[in-house]
Amino acid sequence: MPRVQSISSRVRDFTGGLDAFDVEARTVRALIRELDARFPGLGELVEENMAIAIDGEIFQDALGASLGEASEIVLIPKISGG
Amino acid sequence: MSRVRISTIVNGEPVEFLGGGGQSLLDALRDELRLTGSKEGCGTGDCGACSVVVDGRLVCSCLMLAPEAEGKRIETIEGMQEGSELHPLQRQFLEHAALQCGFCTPGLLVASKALLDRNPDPSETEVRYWLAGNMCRCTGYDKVVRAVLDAAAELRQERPR
Amino acid sequence: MSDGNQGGSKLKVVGQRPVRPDGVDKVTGRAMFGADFHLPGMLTGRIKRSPHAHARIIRIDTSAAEALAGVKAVATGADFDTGAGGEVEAGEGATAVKEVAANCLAMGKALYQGHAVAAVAATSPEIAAEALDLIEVTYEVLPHVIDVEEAIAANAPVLHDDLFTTGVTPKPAKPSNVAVKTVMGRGDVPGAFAAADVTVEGHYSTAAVHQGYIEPHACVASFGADGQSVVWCSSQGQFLVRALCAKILNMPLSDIKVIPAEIGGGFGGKTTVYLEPVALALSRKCGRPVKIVMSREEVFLASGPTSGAVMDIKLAATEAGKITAAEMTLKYQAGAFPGSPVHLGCMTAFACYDVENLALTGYDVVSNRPKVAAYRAPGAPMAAFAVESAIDDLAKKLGMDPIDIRILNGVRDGMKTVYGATVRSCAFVEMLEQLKAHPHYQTPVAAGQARGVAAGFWFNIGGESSAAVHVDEDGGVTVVSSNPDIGGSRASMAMMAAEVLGLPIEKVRCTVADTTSIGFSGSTGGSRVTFATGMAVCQAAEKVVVDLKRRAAATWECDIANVEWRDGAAVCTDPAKDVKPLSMKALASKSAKTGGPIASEVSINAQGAAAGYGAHICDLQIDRETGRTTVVRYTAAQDVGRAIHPSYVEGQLQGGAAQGVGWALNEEYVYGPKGTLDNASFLDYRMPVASDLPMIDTILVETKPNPRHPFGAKGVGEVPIVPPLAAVANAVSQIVGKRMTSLPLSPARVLAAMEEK
Amino acid sequence: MSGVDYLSPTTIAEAVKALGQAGGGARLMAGGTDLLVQMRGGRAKPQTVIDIKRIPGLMDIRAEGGGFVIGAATSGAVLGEHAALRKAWPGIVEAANLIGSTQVQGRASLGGNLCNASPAADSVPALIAAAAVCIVEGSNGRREIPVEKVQISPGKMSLAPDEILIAFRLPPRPAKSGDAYLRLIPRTEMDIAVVGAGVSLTFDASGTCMAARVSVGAVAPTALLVEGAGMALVGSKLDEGALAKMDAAVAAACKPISDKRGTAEYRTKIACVLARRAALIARERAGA
Repeated sequence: MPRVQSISSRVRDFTGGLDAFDVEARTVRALIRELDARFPGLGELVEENMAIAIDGEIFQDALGASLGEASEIVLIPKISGG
Repeated sequence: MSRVRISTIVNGEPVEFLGGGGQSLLDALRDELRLTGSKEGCGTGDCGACSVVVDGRLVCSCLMLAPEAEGKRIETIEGMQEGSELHPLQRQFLEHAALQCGFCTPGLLVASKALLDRNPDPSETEVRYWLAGNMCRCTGYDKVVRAVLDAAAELRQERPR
Repeated sequence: MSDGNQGGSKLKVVGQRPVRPDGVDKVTGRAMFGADFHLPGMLTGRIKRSPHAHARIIRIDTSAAEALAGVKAVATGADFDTGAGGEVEAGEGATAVKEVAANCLAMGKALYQGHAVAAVAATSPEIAAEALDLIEVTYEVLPHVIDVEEAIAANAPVLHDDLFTTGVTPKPAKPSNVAVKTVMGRGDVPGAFAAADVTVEGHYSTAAVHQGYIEPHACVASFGADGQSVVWCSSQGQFLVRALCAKILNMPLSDIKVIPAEIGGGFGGKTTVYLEPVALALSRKCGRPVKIVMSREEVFLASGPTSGAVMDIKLAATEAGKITAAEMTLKYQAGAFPGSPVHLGCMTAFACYDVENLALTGYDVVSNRPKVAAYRAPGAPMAAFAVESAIDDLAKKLGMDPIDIRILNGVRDGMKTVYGATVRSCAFVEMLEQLKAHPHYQTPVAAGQARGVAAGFWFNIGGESSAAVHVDEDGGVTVVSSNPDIGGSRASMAMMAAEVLGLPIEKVRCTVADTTSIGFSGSTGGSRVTFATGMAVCQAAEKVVVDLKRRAAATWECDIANVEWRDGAAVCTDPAKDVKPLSMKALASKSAKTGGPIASEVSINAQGAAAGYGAHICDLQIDRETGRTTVVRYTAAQDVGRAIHPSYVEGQLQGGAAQGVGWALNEEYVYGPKGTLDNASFLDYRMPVASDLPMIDTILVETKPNPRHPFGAKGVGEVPIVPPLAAVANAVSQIVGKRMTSLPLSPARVLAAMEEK
Repeated sequence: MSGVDYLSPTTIAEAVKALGQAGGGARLMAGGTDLLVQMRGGRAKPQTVIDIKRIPGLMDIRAEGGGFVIGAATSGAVLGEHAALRKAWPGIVEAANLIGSTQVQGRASLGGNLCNASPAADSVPALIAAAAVCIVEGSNGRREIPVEKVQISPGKMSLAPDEILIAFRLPPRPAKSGDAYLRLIPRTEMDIAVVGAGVSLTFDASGTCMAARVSVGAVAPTALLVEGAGMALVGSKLDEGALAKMDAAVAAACKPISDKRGTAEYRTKIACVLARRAALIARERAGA
């Protein structure tokens, strides 16, 4: 089952302080649905306002990406810059 | 409002315009004559983006009143190119990539030309101190100083003394 | 990508140093910056600003100003209609629209000295100034707080009644000035500290500093009677300005055309709006174009700066110098609204190093200062100041060379960062080795001087970009970029297109399009343009090549597989055909007969940006009687992937280093007891001038091109400002004989430290 | 600012009359490098600006009575190009040339620097050390006053409302004399002095100091003539004992404030450092 970690404080507000949990999903779309089911509103936050690192690569827009059985997913704030 | 008629020579051309008594030369150049090459970075004489030459002296046009220009000869960035040819300083700035955003560039060029007009062979230190009143936030000055030194060398070759 | 990441040796244009396409305009005064536009009937807009650091706005009486002859419109925050609000991607990440609006024109409260409270548009600057004096604002002055630690304290005046700390469980019952608590880490930090051979720790602080672009914010807005409006402005993103104006004024995006002016520096500070919605609101009220230009004082009071920071750090290491654990707390000023880059500080702090056990805690803290804006590698320089100082302490303690300890701990491909990314195509270690071998480092430190070394990191990003390539009928090419050119990007766009098309650079011109003339693009920032927009340019050029080959194949009546594109011409490889190559010019002149105009536009969401790493060496000396520091030699090295136009890459390194030296030595926001800014001018906000700096030597490390970019480019703009703070401070600390922990290292501070010793 | 009337009289009498008529609503302008900044920032709101640069004698340098007379509106750039002045009074010229950038040098004058009445004016300590005298003219005629008596507090001067500073008179220079001015700024250029120190010394043939004037700036409401500091040096060969006495006198005279440019403690310390260094440079220049 893919492992989801977060380094975002906004995620923590949805998860009641949880920074890591497992989610059964094979695509990012499924992941977002699953997040919304477990933590209402979190999926939307992730879809709209967050970047996702999947197995070490950061995606600013990862909706189409697929996930493996042991994928490591990190929810991170979107990165911009100067 | 007390606007007065002001007669000057700008980049070799006689020019007349109406300017306010308290208007800066910079505002007059930009707003009345539409010579917008001189820039306002601070309005207090600290950045040099508005540098022009008045009767042979390098000054900040933001620190001069428009009516003071009466009867004076003013040189701005718009007059630096010679006909269709760039001045060697302009060319060296381009070749050295001595500009990034380009906002401070007109002031730097006018000030550099004023330096080379009176000192054709400045040292790096002399260039740096002469240009201390021309702030550039993009380049760290390295390429600017090199461009001025190379332009000086080029001009010395062109016009041997 | 046809042959992704082409080898350097085959390249003809990329890697050269041609004159930039917009160069002549910029050296002759013809380039039009934000304040250079003039429209018939244009009015002058001016903004009335709060004299107080913190005050409730009881009433704004605009009647006398409106009655003044020549005044055509007066606006307040009530003229904004942010509707549902929402968020917009700005320089430091997602930004709440309502807060951007309330920063442009205050709603209910003035939160810092200089906060805009009302605006006028009048027929002359003098009338506008007089009208400002006639606007009567009744304030209830409130207690203010400037310092970040004081703002966190329990009894601090609270700026926002509805601000509850995010990231704390359970949700706090009381509002506070701490907007966000960020926590990240890994491993067993207490265990690693218990097992450590050596530890170092320190308490560090940096001052708020301004981006210091020389061009003040400027715009012209013209609202049409049918709602269709035009905004001319200098910004880092015309699409961002459009989005924010539309949301703040509740207008459809398609009714706003934003024309990007040349931009006189931004460094992140022009990734938001201050004036544009105000000018557009005024224009909407009176139907005439309105121009607003900030004074330098307004720039300092009400735009920009980046956060001052307070940081505590502890490192654990083995005797051999391997860092085993780090613990760090970062408190960053956000200014009047939430949104400091503290999360980026946490993410970047140890990104150069392989540290198994990490615990990072960040606090985003509001206080009565202008809202921070992105500044070059937002959040990273302050964090790096603490980290690189602590590593310097560790090297001293262990008697190690400062470059060696960084090589020992440096990240290599395949390692994991704390924020989830895996390190790849990273030349951090090679870069340090090149720096160590450089003549600067090999030259012994001169008597009376000291040498500091420090490293730095930035993510670099990709994201949404659009570009078009148009082939003219004579075979020349125009590249249409979607990003304002802040430091020579037209040159790199044209060069990449020329390379793909096999043309000499003189045949390729580049223009920056307005919001109606090219597809969407993210802003110029995050060191993304050469990477992401460059990728779009390459793809558009490659599509053009395919089209040209197709037309040549049709002309020759051969299979397209038998057509190659070489040096700007189609070549037939079918041995059965005896035909001469068809040049770009020949194909272009026949375009009408072969399918019509030759052009291509590409819009992408660029993936695969590679991070950037830098390391700097600074030699300096100090006047022991006055504490004044003079930088005497400086070298900056960076992992750049491949330099498209090396001169402009060097320029990024040199400019970033100069800004960082200013940050280290003299730049700071100085507040008086009433919470007002004491040094809102270039006279007293002391940025480096030409005589303050030596030449800045550069090393462009190109051993690891980014395989995800057609030519191997990595972003280069942000990294160079990260190392200098500690590079300078590490050298100063050696001369002083004790660790210097607070920036700036002003003469008085350095002298006091030398005397304390 | 366009409501402002601009006058450029060509005689002193005309200027004095205009100044008197304006009744406090006028400001005199020489180089304008302070006045225009104040007008722009709203700190000065004159109805009339009287430009004195077209008055003959206000823009030149004349050798007179063995010394020099410098027109009050003469720019720093012109001072820097005057070889004889530079030779006789290098400290005054270097002080004037430290004011602002090259661009500011093209306009800024000694008269403007003094009449802006800032305690941090660079040229003022050098002029005080040189025992320079101001030539002033108003409706009551012409008078001369020492430079150190002109400023009475920040922004305030001892001149009558219709008096105009016309010129500075520098005394004849004895043999074996030298002056120097040093200031401390955080950058190399463009800053206002955190502290400034001007020293003028005359030695006898044996290298003993015969006359000494020491002045410090930015350490009190006005630039100070520190008589005790000069007295400490007279009769000495600038040995450590004499310099230490000078330090003590300078430190005792300093009454600085702490502000964005420096703390009081730092200013006092640096005033001593700079006075010492300036004294040694002045000695070097005197050839003693």
